[in-house]
Amino acid sequence: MADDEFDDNQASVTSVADRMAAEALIVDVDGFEGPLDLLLTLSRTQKVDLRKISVLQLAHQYLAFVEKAKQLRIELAADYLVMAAWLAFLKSRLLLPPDPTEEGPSGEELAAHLAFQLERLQAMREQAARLMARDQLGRDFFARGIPEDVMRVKRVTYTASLLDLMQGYARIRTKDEFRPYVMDRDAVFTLEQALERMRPLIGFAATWTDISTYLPEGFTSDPARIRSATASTFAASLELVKEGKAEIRQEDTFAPIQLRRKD
Amino acid sequence: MSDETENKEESLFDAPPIAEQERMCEAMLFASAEPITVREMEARMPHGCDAAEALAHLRKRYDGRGVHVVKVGDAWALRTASDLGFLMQKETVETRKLSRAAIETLAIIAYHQPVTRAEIEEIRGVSVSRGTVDQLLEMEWVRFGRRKMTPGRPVTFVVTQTFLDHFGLESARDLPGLKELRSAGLLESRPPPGAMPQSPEEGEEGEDTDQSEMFEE
Amino acid sequence: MSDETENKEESLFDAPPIAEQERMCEAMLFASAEPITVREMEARMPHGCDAAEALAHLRKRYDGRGVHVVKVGDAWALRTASDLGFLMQKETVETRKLSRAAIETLAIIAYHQPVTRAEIEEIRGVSVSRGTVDQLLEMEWVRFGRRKMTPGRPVTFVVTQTFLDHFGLESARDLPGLKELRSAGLLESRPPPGAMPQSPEEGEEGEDTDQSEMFEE
Repeated sequence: MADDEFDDNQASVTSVADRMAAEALIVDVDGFEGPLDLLLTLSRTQKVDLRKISVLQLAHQYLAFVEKAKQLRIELAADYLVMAAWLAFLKSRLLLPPDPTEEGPSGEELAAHLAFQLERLQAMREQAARLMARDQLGRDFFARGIPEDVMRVKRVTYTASLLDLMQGYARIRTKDEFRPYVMDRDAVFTLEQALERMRPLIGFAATWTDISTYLPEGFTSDPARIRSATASTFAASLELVKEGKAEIRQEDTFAPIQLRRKD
Repeated sequence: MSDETENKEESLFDAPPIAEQERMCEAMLFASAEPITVREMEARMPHGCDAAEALAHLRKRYDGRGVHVVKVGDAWALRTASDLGFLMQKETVETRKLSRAAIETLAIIAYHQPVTRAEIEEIRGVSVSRGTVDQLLEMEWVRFGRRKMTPGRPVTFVVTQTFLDHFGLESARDLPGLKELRSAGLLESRPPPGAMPQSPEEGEEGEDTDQSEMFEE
Repeated sequence: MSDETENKEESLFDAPPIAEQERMCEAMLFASAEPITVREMEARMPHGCDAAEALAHLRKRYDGRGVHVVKVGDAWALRTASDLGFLMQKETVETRKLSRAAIETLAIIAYHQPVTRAEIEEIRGVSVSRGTVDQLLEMEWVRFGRRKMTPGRPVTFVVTQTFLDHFGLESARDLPGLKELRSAGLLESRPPPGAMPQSPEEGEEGEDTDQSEMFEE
């Protein structure tokens, strides 16, 4: 019986044909479009109307399939394993007598929903095939071969596609997200400016000096400007240390950061 | 032409006789490879013409001929009879091969429209790859429909006139098997048991077009 | 070629009736991208057909119609009747791509409507030339909305029904949001993790639908 081919009991795989069919499924695991597709394929072995399918048996087949894939060391994608876990849960619900105190849907409800999903997928698949089997434009029937969109240009119109529109918007908005505040430039003291300012000054710093003393004029009162200048001055200090022109230290957490020339 | 003019004295330029209007529609349909709407035809025709009526006559005239007058959505086109496809090998255009995923996604959009990406994924049981929808959008077989009035207001997809034209459908209602699928409940979006029902947002009533409405017009 | 003459009566498959041959010629003339010769038609038709005769019938059938069967050199083609040339006028339009500035301006209006010129400039980061907005107004893709209740009561811009028709949208709300654009692969670059989308502007309360709120994610 085809139903048995995925039985836990390996001995029940009788004929060569059955075994080959089983292995074909395994080898073909890449060919499946997800766990639902695999379940649908497995359900065909039951050779019954999808409405009468035994979900319990199907769960059984699926779990056997996953087991076998493991034995053959085939890596299954995560969603296959999620489905396996869910089916194992469903199987236990279907097998055990219902616990009246337990909340949530019954095993039968869950099984019915799975059967519905399979039937729906199967139906869409059939419709897809019917759709593609229809007479098609450019293959079975044809449009005008010599359209007459002729002659003199009377008027110029401008056009754009939806894609242009969306990409245009995306272009603006991403730019926006990367450069948050263009108009606040005057409150910003850049790293370049800080470096330019500190390079000549560092030569005179023979003793440890608080880096806050390096803040430029005009950046010592407004909090936003202090923040910006402090950040860039600190970054510039690190740059100078990296270049081997200065040393930096901090006695304690939140203590002043000090800088001096390296000789 | 003159006999028609008598009873409509108000209008300075009367609409041409219907036979003439029929010729006009015929010429316009012949000249275009794309379907043309009644509105567009009337915009090009002399004032007072009734393109819909002219088209009805024209359609009858082409009955059984090598070329047919077909309705595509709310537009009209001329297409060769499909039993003569064998003569047109030279004209056959090699259409891009669609993947199985793309074909299924297309069918789901056609039968469940307007449908969200999440719903497509729910039906197929796998995530929809980016390329799949892109390809269908690029072929102009699907387009964005209106947003669903569910949390997150996801965008939806619907099929286009180009899709209808390609598959020789007058409207999405003419999709094969639509009625059977609906009566079998297979077009319902049924939440899994125990899941929270996704109720439409409040205060938006009347704006939501659900699938059945879409097919009714 | 030779056997044709010898055993015409023995032929298993007789040539189709002339009415059928006429249909075939009609379909071929319609679909072919260039005029076709009698010989070429016969080569495509079933054995024993007489395309010349079928064409003579077809030609008569189209006599006085909106379309004529005409001879082009030694080949045949269908052409719209010359007295109906005026109907083809609408197709004598040159379309050009909209400039980048115009597309961006249009996009901002669509996504943020109602939006003032100052707001457009703030979002784009460059000033909007008068010509750009004029062009969009002239195309009837945007129009003036209600004035903003802010100092100076600036005019706002909104998109039109013509715009929605052109882009195949049912409403501007159906435009995909940034997140959806990104998942559809329309955004090349990703923002740094944790970057917040810009929050909609405040200030206008009441029944005025603030478009930007629709795009909050």
